[in-house]
Amino acid sequence: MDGLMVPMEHVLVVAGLLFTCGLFGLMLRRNIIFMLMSLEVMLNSAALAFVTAGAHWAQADGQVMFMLILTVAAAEVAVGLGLVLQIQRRFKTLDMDRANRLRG
Amino acid sequence: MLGLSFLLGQRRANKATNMPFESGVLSVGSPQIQMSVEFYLVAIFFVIFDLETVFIFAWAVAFFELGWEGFLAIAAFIFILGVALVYELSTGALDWGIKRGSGRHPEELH
Amino acid sequence: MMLQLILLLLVAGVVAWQAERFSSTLPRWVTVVAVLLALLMLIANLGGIPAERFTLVSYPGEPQGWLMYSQHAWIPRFGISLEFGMDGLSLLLLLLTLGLGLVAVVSSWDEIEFKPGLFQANLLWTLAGVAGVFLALDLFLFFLFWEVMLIPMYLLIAIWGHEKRAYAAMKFFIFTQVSGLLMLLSIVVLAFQGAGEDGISFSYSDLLASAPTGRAGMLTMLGFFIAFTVKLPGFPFHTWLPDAHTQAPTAGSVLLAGILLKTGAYGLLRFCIPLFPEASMQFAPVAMGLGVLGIVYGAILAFAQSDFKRLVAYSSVSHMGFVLLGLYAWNSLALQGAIMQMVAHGVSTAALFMMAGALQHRLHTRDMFRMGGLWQQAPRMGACAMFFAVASLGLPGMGNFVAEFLVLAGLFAVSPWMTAAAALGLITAAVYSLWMMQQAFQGRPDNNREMADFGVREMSAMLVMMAVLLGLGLYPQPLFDLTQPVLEGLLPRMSEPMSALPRLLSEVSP
Amino acid sequence: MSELGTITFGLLIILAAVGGAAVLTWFERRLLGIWQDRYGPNRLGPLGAFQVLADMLKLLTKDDWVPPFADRLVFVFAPTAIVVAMMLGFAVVPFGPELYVLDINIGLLFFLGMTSLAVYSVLLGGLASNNKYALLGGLRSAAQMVSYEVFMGLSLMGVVMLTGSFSMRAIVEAQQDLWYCIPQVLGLFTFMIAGIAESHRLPFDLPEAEHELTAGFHTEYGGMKFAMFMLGEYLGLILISCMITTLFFGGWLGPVLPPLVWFCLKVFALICFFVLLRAAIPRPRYDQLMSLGWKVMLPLTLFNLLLTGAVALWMEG
Amino acid sequence: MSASDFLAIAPLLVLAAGATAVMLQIAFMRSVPVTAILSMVALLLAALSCVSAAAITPLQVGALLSADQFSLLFTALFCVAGAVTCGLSLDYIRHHGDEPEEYFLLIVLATLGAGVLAYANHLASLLLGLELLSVSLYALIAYPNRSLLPLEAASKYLVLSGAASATLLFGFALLYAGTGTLAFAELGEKLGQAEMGTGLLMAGSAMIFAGLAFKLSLVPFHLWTPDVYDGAPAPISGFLASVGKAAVFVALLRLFLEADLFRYYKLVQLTGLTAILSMLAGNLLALLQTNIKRMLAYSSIAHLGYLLMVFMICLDTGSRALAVEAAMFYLIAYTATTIAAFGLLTLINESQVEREQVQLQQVSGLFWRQPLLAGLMLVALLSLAGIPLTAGFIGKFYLFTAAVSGGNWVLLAALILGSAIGIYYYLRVVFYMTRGADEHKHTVTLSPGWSGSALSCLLIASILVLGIVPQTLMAYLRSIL
Repeated sequence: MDGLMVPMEHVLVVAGLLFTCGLFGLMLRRNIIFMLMSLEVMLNSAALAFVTAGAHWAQADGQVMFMLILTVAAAEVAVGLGLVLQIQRRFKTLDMDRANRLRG
Repeated sequence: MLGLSFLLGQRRANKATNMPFESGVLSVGSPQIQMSVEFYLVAIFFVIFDLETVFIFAWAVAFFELGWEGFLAIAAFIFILGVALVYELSTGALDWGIKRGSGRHPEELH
Repeated sequence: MMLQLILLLLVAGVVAWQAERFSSTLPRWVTVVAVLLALLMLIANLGGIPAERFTLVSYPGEPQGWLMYSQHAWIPRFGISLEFGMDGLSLLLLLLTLGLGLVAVVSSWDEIEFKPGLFQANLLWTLAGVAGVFLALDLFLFFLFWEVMLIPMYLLIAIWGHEKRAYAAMKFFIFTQVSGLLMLLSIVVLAFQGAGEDGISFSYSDLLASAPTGRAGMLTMLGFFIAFTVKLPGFPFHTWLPDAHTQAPTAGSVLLAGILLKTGAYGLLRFCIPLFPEASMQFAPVAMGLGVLGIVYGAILAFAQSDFKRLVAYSSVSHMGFVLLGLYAWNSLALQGAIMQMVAHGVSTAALFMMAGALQHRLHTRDMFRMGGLWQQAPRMGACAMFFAVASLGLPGMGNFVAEFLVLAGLFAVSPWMTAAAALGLITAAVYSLWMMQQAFQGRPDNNREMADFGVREMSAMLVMMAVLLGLGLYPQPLFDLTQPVLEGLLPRMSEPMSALPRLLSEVSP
Repeated sequence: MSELGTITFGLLIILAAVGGAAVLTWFERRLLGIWQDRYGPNRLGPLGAFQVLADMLKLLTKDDWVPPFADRLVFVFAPTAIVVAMMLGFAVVPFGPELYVLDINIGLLFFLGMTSLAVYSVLLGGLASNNKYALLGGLRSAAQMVSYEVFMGLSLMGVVMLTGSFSMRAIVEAQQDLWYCIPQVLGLFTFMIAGIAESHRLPFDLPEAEHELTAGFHTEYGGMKFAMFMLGEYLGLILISCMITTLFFGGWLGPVLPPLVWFCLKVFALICFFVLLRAAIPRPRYDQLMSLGWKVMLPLTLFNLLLTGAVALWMEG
Repeated sequence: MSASDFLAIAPLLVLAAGATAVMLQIAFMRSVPVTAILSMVALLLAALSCVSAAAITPLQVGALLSADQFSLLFTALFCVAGAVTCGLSLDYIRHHGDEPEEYFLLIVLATLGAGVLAYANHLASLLLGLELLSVSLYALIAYPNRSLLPLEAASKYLVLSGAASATLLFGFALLYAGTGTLAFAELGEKLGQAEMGTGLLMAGSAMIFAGLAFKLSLVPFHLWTPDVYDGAPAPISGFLASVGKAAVFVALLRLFLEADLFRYYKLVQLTGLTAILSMLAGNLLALLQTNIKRMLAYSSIAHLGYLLMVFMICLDTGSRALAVEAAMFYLIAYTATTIAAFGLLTLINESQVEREQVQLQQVSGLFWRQPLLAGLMLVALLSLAGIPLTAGFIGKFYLFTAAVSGGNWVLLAALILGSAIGIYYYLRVVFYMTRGADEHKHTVTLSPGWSGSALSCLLIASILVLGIVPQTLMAYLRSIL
């Protein structure tokens, strides 16, 4: 059943740690580029978890999900970068706290 | 090799050495220059298209197993990819310099 | 017929609204014609009913018990249908509604200059909603009309009201809406309680058969009770009323006091008590206590007002306390009294609000301290005011007297102690009514003031109302005849649980 | 092969590749000289062959200078990245039926991955230099590389489809009857162009176009670190030639001569061809370069895929 | 894939083909009216194709999509909503964006995403639909390029929604690790016999719930909502609030039903708690707003709270069918109503560029100057408040009925309390609209074009028809369960 060399739980823990790193990065960084990067880390940790689980069950599903997540992440980043460009041009800063004009 | 070079290399320092090299002309302005938007566009296109290729890779390996059905599916996929490419090209996303699609000069974009 | 009547009023509303495009007086005529048409329609249809039907005891829950009955499919998914039924009680209240509708139009004949078409439309829509409330037998449908009549009323206050109209309209709406939601909850619970194999039903007759008992019954009953008491208004849910009455335009106040309050009483009589005999019996002491409190509290606060309209509004709280008392005493006498009070109070208060409107229109104030000596300047007005003031305080010969007397008489059989407390209200009523007369109409007139007396239009409305009140006071028998079969149908349903009421009351009295 | 053997062989390959790259610097200049009717290096040793050694010594003794305005760590790391990536790329190349470091079932993907790593090298080098020209060069180079990388992978998919595997050995063995340069001529063409652009050889050396950008992303580089970039470029050239040989020209396959010899001969021929290209074709404008990639080559590879698929399925029945 | 498979997913295919066609059209000929009409035709065709697809359902298409009446109903709803949004923004976007054509393309794509969500009964398709929807929305929110606020709103939404997606995905991965399957139904079976630590599965489902709660902007994951709605262009706020939410809710509902996540009592209780918090907090915070968009944003939080009650009610298996039916009706009513409310904001902001006119004072006296628009707003607000004769009332009645049937008294109390608070702020808008026009200077001057007027009438009619004669829809909803 288990197609992995290491126990699945260990890898899942690593993925969880990565996810947490990303989450903290997202919350603590104020520069939108770094926020996007943290987002990527979070998405990829999920992808890692999928691949691990897929290997554990010896199924291709995990890798399929991995590819889908990659695509999704790419799309998010593509739009994100477009926004970054606009923000840089209009606000002259990438600091999200300083670009805050909406109340609340 | 780098280490060897570090050991063997001569040390010389003068004022000019420590300045950015711009063909002998003194550097003007900050190196943090505003890049042309096309570079970002290319980056974004790459990200998108490179991922699309991943799906094609997956199909290519299993090409004979998937047969005509798979072929038709990937043909549809490539068709949409092609349409996206046509769309992007026609909007002038890759035209360095004057934009064709919008009929406006790039300065207006900045 | 009943559906058509409501539709007539609704459509007439739209016509009146659009008539505004052609002339600013046209909408009024549309309203008058529509209400008269509705009255005509009602009477014409009544003519078709054999006379003996009016005296037959009508047991609720039996379609043949109604003078008129109709049912059309609507939302079978939840067993909801367009079920209407009319008995003597609904007929009486319907007549009151349409009659006061006419009064409302007349009272605001030239008060409204801003968007008169929409004003009349809202008036008509309110009437349609109230008519629906009095006629609906399906509880969902009842709730629908109950809520729907609020919107035109809200607009009447919010658009054409006085200074603090936003606050008043909002308060009115929220009070009634929230209590309405509680009622909806109760209605749904009730419907599920009686759910059979063929799904749930909201029909009155079906629900009568399946009243929950015990704690569930009490809680469900409370949902109804709160909704109706808010509308009535009973203490302590009355606080919206002085604001709404004061801020509403004259026609709005007339409708509010004359008709909308009656929907609460009607709901208690038609739904709340018959649907939950046991719970109502257990709750009766509390309800009656609230009634007494309302009478006394309303009267005292009425006395403390300087605003003419506010005074009348608080007097309504006091008067409707009698209705609450009468309903929960639940014997033939008290119930007849309560019904009489509904009609008499409707007419007398409507007249007083019309008076207040007329005064405000002429003097641009409702403050009684800034009035005084009006009788000399406008004798017809003074006379009318005097008449309705004494009617309101319950002078023998008027409908109000008969009503209050009957309630007290019926109540005495149940609880002498409460009767005594309620009678206190009668005395205070005399005080504030006469005080009002004195402040506004007696005393030295302000000579700098020019004031027109009542004209023909206003006088004729007043005279009709006076006639009605006198008629009710001197020869109330037709009204009793009309409602007696209804009460006879309702009373046995309750006779067993309610027989325990005096004992219960004696336990709580000191 | 034992583990130790693999390691030894790997080291050998690395040495050979580096040596080859070094010789190539001299060889290219000689060849260019011949084709362009001039001399090239001809002073040191026979035919100037010792020029390599001289260059090497010179580079080693140069000042190991890191600009004070640069990002130090990245500045040093960048040139090594490209060399390491290219060297790793050699790991999956089968030089003979039994001569390889790694035979993994995703060999081709591994190669593609390694070549994409090269883009980090130039981009980081350009960024770390903190110099306008270097930055522009780096960006240009990165844009160019990523543009061409998209269809580089795609152009190989025809081969993968016909073989049904990413394994390099499997691909070579599938060419017993017919080299893929025949059915996959479009693929060969596009891959070759992509390969040249990937290693930014002329005519696609826009990132380091001397006329516009002094020296592009390695403007601020000198000494051994500069040499690393150059080494990377030449390694890239050899690697691409190896790949083309493997994927399209039957790898080690060939009559009479031993497999390794065949392989080396083919690679050598290809290298000569690339040098000839450098000598013969002018450099395009940057926007022309990008248009070529996106507007011509990418659709062409996609077309190739569909064509290959349709024909292959047709013939299969 | 057989022909019937293609027919079953025809709406999605039509949408995809429509998007491709629109893209080609933009590539070769830029023209706003043509693009708009093409997009609307594609959306309406997709809605129509739902009808023909309905004949052959239910059908499982591939591993990912389940074509049944449920998915078709909502796909059709989303398509119509998308078409209405296109129509409403026709004049709006011309004033707000430089190249408005892609705007319509993005709406088609977002609708496609919503459709996929409605069809999804596999985690992969759920992910795809969700992201197609979200990514299109990021771009749509940022669309008006003459103002700074949309940009900020979009970046906020992007970052937070991306984080939510990642959380969701991680949750899926944990579930997958625990069960070895991604299909909803199989997931349910495996969960029943899972040997893996339930800790893994609990963590997984909690993360999924958190992710979806964020997308549905439920308390305490709601903080982004007012800012994003405020900054986004009005028609897109409407689309986001209606289709964006409804699609996610539909997918969530299907996930819970097919995988029978109701067996995780604690998780369901969590939804109940979230529902109560959302109802109360949403309504209370809406009270404080003078900006209509923010008010509607908070009110949408509350409405999703009402909807979420359904999960608690579903715990009672006897009431489950009724609860799902209630959710479906409520979603339809809510979609129509929300689009109407934001539609008004769209129509009154057609030519406003920098800051949209959404303060309460700015609709002062609208009733007298633009009766049609004010009527639209009035009907929408009454429907949101749940006043009879509107679709919103029937929806709320449904929830009432379901909750009573399931005996969820605490939820009902919160619902009543929330509705009570809600009435106040909805009516406040009505009051402002009925004020004398001369009381404020900063009012709106406008006249909607024919398309705006026609759509307003359509929306008013649909809300009223659903409120007055709901039986047809009710019978249909009941028949598809």
